[in-house]
Amino acid sequence: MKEITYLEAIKQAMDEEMTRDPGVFILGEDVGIFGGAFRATEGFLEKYGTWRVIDTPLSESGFTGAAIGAALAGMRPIVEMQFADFITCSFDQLVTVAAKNHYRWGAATPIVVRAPCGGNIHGGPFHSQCIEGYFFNVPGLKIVFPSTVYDAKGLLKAAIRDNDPVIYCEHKYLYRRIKDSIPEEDYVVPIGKARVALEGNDVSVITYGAMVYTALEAAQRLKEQGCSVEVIDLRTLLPLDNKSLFDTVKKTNKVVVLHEQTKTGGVGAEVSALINEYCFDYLDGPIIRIAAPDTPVPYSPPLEEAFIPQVKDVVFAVEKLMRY
Amino acid sequence: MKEITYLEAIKQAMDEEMTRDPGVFILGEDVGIFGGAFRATEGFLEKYGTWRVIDTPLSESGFTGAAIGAALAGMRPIVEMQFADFITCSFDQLVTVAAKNHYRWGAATPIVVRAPCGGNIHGGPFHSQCIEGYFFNVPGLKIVFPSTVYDAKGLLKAAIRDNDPVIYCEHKYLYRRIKDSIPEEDYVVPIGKARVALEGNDVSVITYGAMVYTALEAAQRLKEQGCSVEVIDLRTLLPLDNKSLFDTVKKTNKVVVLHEQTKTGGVGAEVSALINEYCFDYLDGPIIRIAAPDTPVPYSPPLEEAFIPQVKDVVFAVEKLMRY
Amino acid sequence: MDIKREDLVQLYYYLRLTRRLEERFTSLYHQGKILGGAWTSNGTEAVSVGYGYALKREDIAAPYFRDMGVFLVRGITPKRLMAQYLGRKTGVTGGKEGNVHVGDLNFGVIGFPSHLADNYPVGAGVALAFKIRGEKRVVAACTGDGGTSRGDFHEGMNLASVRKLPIVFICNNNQYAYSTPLQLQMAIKNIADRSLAYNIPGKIVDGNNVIAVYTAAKEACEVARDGGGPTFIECKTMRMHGHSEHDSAKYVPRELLEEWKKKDPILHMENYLLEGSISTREELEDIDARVKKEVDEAEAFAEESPYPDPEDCLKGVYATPL
Amino acid sequence: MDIKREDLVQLYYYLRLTRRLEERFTSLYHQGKILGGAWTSNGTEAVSVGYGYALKREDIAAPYFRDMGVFLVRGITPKRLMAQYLGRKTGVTGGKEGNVHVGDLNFGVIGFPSHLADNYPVGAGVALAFKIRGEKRVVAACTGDGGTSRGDFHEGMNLASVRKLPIVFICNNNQYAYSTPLQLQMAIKNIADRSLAYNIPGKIVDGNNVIAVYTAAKEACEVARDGGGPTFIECKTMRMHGHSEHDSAKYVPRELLEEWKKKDPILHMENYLLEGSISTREELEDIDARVKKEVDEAEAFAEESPYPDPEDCLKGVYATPL
Ligand SMILES: Cc1ncc(C[n+]2csc(CCOP(=O)(O)OP(=O)(O)O)c2C)c(N)n1
Ligand SMILES: Cc1ncc(C[n+]2csc(CCOP(=O)(O)OP(=O)(O)O)c2C)c(N)n1
Ligand SMILES: [Mg+2]
Ligand SMILES: [Mg+2]
Repeated sequence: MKEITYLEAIKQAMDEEMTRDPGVFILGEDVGIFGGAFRATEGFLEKYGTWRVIDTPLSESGFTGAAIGAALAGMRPIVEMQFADFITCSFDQLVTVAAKNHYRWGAATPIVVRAPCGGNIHGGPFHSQCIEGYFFNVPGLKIVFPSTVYDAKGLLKAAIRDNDPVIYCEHKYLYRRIKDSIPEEDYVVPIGKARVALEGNDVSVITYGAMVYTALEAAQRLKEQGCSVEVIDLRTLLPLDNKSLFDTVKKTNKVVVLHEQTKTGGVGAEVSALINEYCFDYLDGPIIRIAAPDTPVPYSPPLEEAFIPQVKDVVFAVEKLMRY
Repeated sequence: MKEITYLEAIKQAMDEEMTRDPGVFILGEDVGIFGGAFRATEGFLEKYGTWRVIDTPLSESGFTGAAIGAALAGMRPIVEMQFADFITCSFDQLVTVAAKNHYRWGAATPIVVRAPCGGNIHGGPFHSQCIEGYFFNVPGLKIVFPSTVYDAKGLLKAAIRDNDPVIYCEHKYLYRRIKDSIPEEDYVVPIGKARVALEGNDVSVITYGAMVYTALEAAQRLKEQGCSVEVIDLRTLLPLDNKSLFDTVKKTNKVVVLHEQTKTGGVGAEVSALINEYCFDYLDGPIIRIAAPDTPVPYSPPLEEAFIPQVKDVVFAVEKLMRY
Repeated sequence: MDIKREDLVQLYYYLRLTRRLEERFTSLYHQGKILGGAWTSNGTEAVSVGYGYALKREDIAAPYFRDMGVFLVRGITPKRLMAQYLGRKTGVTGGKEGNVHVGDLNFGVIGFPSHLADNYPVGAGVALAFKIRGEKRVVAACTGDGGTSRGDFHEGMNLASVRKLPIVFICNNNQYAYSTPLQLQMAIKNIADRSLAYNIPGKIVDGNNVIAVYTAAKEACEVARDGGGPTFIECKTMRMHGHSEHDSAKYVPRELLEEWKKKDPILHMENYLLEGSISTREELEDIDARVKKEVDEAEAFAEESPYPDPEDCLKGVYATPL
Repeated sequence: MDIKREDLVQLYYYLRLTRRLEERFTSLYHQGKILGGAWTSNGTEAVSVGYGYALKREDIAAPYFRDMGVFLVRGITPKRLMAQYLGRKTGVTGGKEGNVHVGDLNFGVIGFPSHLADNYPVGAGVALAFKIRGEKRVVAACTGDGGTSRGDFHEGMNLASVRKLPIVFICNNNQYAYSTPLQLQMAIKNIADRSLAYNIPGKIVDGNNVIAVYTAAKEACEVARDGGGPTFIECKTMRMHGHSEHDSAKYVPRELLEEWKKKDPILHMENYLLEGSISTREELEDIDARVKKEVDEAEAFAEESPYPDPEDCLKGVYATPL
């Protein structure tokens, strides 16, 4: 089995689903002629034609709305945001229309919105954001965020086959930086299931996205100090996999929550609150959140480095908990 | 001193600020000729003219953007959303432009966005939402949510005079239902400060908006059972007043967080996470969150009642904590 | 266009039904039986009936909130609509939604999401699906004059025009957006001129003449069905009630209402049918009696229907729950 | 319009400065010194220089990301811009923002927020402030052809037209939005036609002719200043580089580039100045030498400038911190 990148996994998932199901199509800016700003749809136009790989006018609300309409009419559209940051322009369509269709009047809206997100690429405030926080308080949406090549493919396939609107966060930093060999056969990674990225006994680090690698690196360092860290990769952010959260807490009794999204109102707050509410008696120390500070994502390298949670921050938090 | 309503307090705040400062003006749908869907600006058009009380085309993004531009040019616009629910249409302008101007390039954006929100008025999914969750993960914004007549006026004045974009959540259910007599002199309620709505010793109920009354009623019932509840009214949601939170926890050691906003990713999650992180050793039991379920706001009365947190839910949670 | 007698009579029936049903909503609202709010299309019924009737069974409508006629024409019964307004389990949305927020794909009707003009891109997307699949189906999306100022109007129209999608965009220009008159909404005289920005043909029709609306919509549907792309139809009419039934609309000059009252769409159609000897006074009275009965029965049905169970609140958030 | 010699020479100077400065950005980007990305206005400099120069000191510009000329014309120095691109503390935004995301109200320049056309309503708001205060000031807001498909374009234009606000809307029509050609963006031939939807005069100018852009913008400014309301100016030009400096733009036909290359705005202005004996080869060479020196100095300044301190990351979120 050949190793492929995270980006290639995304591409394969779309390609295979488009071949499997004629209802699947792609729309967004520059997805056709150009093959996408990150080349996720390279060659698709030639393969599937201008009606299934649609270069849209620059209009996120319009093409997201159109995806919703097409979904209501029985299609399974994949919307590509050129950068996740531009999803603010389609907030209304996603929150007002897509998220509430099924509850309000019983109509399923099977769309996938691919959101290339995250920093560490010197993109500045508008090409680096994590956007899960905008949608995390919106019932009716699902949000997934793969960290591995395997999950990137399996979760995207699951998202495409799912009957609800799914925001698929893909981390730009991982696109070409991680590689893995994955099964040739068709598989999906079920939405709603977290994953144990590393087994451990002393402290749980609960995280997702590119921060999984930060957690793993911290775990490696801590191992040298004799501390056994369990790393949980959430994979699905909405709805959260409570059971996996509670299982790890019951095992380690100490929790660090780590994410690249800004701290206040982040996914980590919910994770912390859930654990507190349902596993209080298992907690041997406070739940420490490590997240980006409450600022936009700055551009200049020293600032961006200060913004993005670092391995040393995780090590520091775990050490603090170990002393607790 | 004459008693006035919550709505009248809002009106007075705007009126006085417009008289005090020629830079203050109002724009939105039907704020002029009609005096606003809820009559918050009745008589303003006659008093201040068509250039300071602006009936806009139906275009939330456009007039919010225009408010931002006017603010950059030295004005202090107040934007009225007809219902908070329509703020989804101006999400991009608020999150992309207003929230980040100052950090990105040092320009203050003193706008106030009035968002008539909340349920219990049979408004259904699009005329009942609490919208603070959409903006709670957005650094650069401030969010306030008064529950009393006094605060409605004082916080709105503070918001108008503040140099940052402030989302002012006003609860429609309270508009004409609560009355109070307030000082005739000019006063402000500082942004960023919570309030002890009721002193107590056994359990803290941390809440805001219309739920303050639910908490107070629950406290009343619990008092009869000999339980002393402290009710904290957050007033400012972003940024949170951590000190007030921690003070009450250190006093009572038991916490219920209550809000009308849906649970997952709500303000309550952050409150819980903060307390857990910084007051862990003071906690004598789990932090229980009472919030609306993760659904849109349903229309039919039995459904809406099931949706909105009730006094009995608070009583139940406090009782549970008392047994802990 | 030649219109069959039975179609003309049906158009009259739907106008009447829309009017009477909404009048009943108004009175139930004032009795406190419809909670929250009630909006009617009073005076503008010819728009929704006309364009609704122009669609074929397999077509889809993305109506806005003054399109009661569309629901009725497409076969959603007065009973289910009444139960919807009264928040009952038997309502179109089982109590989840209220009043005009009706959608049912079994009848080819997309639920209106309050936020005006959101349905323009959504409608374009339905049309896109038809085009991708090579189906000869059409979608009609409607908004008010107010809605044409929203960004989604622009993005929906533009997308549809670039891809020549089979869609008919309708605008119910009833002179006001709530209290806001046209001249505070736009600097153009005819909303149809908005379509110049997209190279979409912009038609203006008498929105109080159901035959005119029907004919224009029907023609536009056929153009769209044949691959000719979108049409925009501005229906000039007048909102005769307040914005909602609690609004006395003092901001509307009385003379304006007087003037438009003479052009009442039902009256207009009645005269047309009688003067052209297409129908008889008797037949029309029969229709009205039938309509009244339907509305009475609908009310009785709704009143007898149960409310949803509180637990229903938690159901249906996801199509695929986890 | 009569343009003074010194203004003509200045226009040439700014064209040259814009080109050379951006060429330096390109080369620093390829050296890995500018991180993230670099966008230039190569081939379209006459647009930003032309409309920027048309503004008075007290006016305000809300540029988009191919408007380097505006920054320069309004007095933001190459040094500060270079430091901005290199992420230094001495950059216009102190390292918080990158590259073209420049704003400084001291120079009447509103920071561009990436999201195209967001600055159209924002610009309208600036104009609204002028109007409310009765000031005789004007704002110019610019976007690309791509940006005109966004809802905010529509909402900004519409609002400005209803209130006759003192604003000049500029569109840099450089034929492409990233890889997307005009015909996939809109069904109209001239973007200026978009303005028909608002009863705003829509002008078309040769975007490679700085005098034409300047003249049209200047006239529109005076109309706006005198209460005549907005104008929309479509500047037809061609993006001669890739979308950003990493993009080879293979999707652009070579012949198209060849054709436009002949119309290079600097060449055009050079010929105009020389053929009309307004300037001499010597003077233009002097200007170019001065420009080169400025760019060299800017680079040296930026390279020597410190990076911001990590702690700066936490500063400046609020104007009024709590
Ligand atoms: C995006 C949005 N903003 C605000 C509202 C609140 N609102 C409901 S109806 C209305 C006026 C609508 O005017 P128009 O489009 O002309 O339709 P009409 O009511 O006249 O039929 C407004 C402002 C809304 N529904 N959607
Ligand atoms: C709302 C939004 N969506 C997507 C992008 C990503 N993007 C950056 S530039 C660009 C193309 C812009 O085209 P145009 O407006 O013609 O400007 P040009 O680059 O040609 O000058 C796109 C899609 C963006 N900046 N804003
Ligand atoms: Mg109207
Ligand atoms: Mg372009």
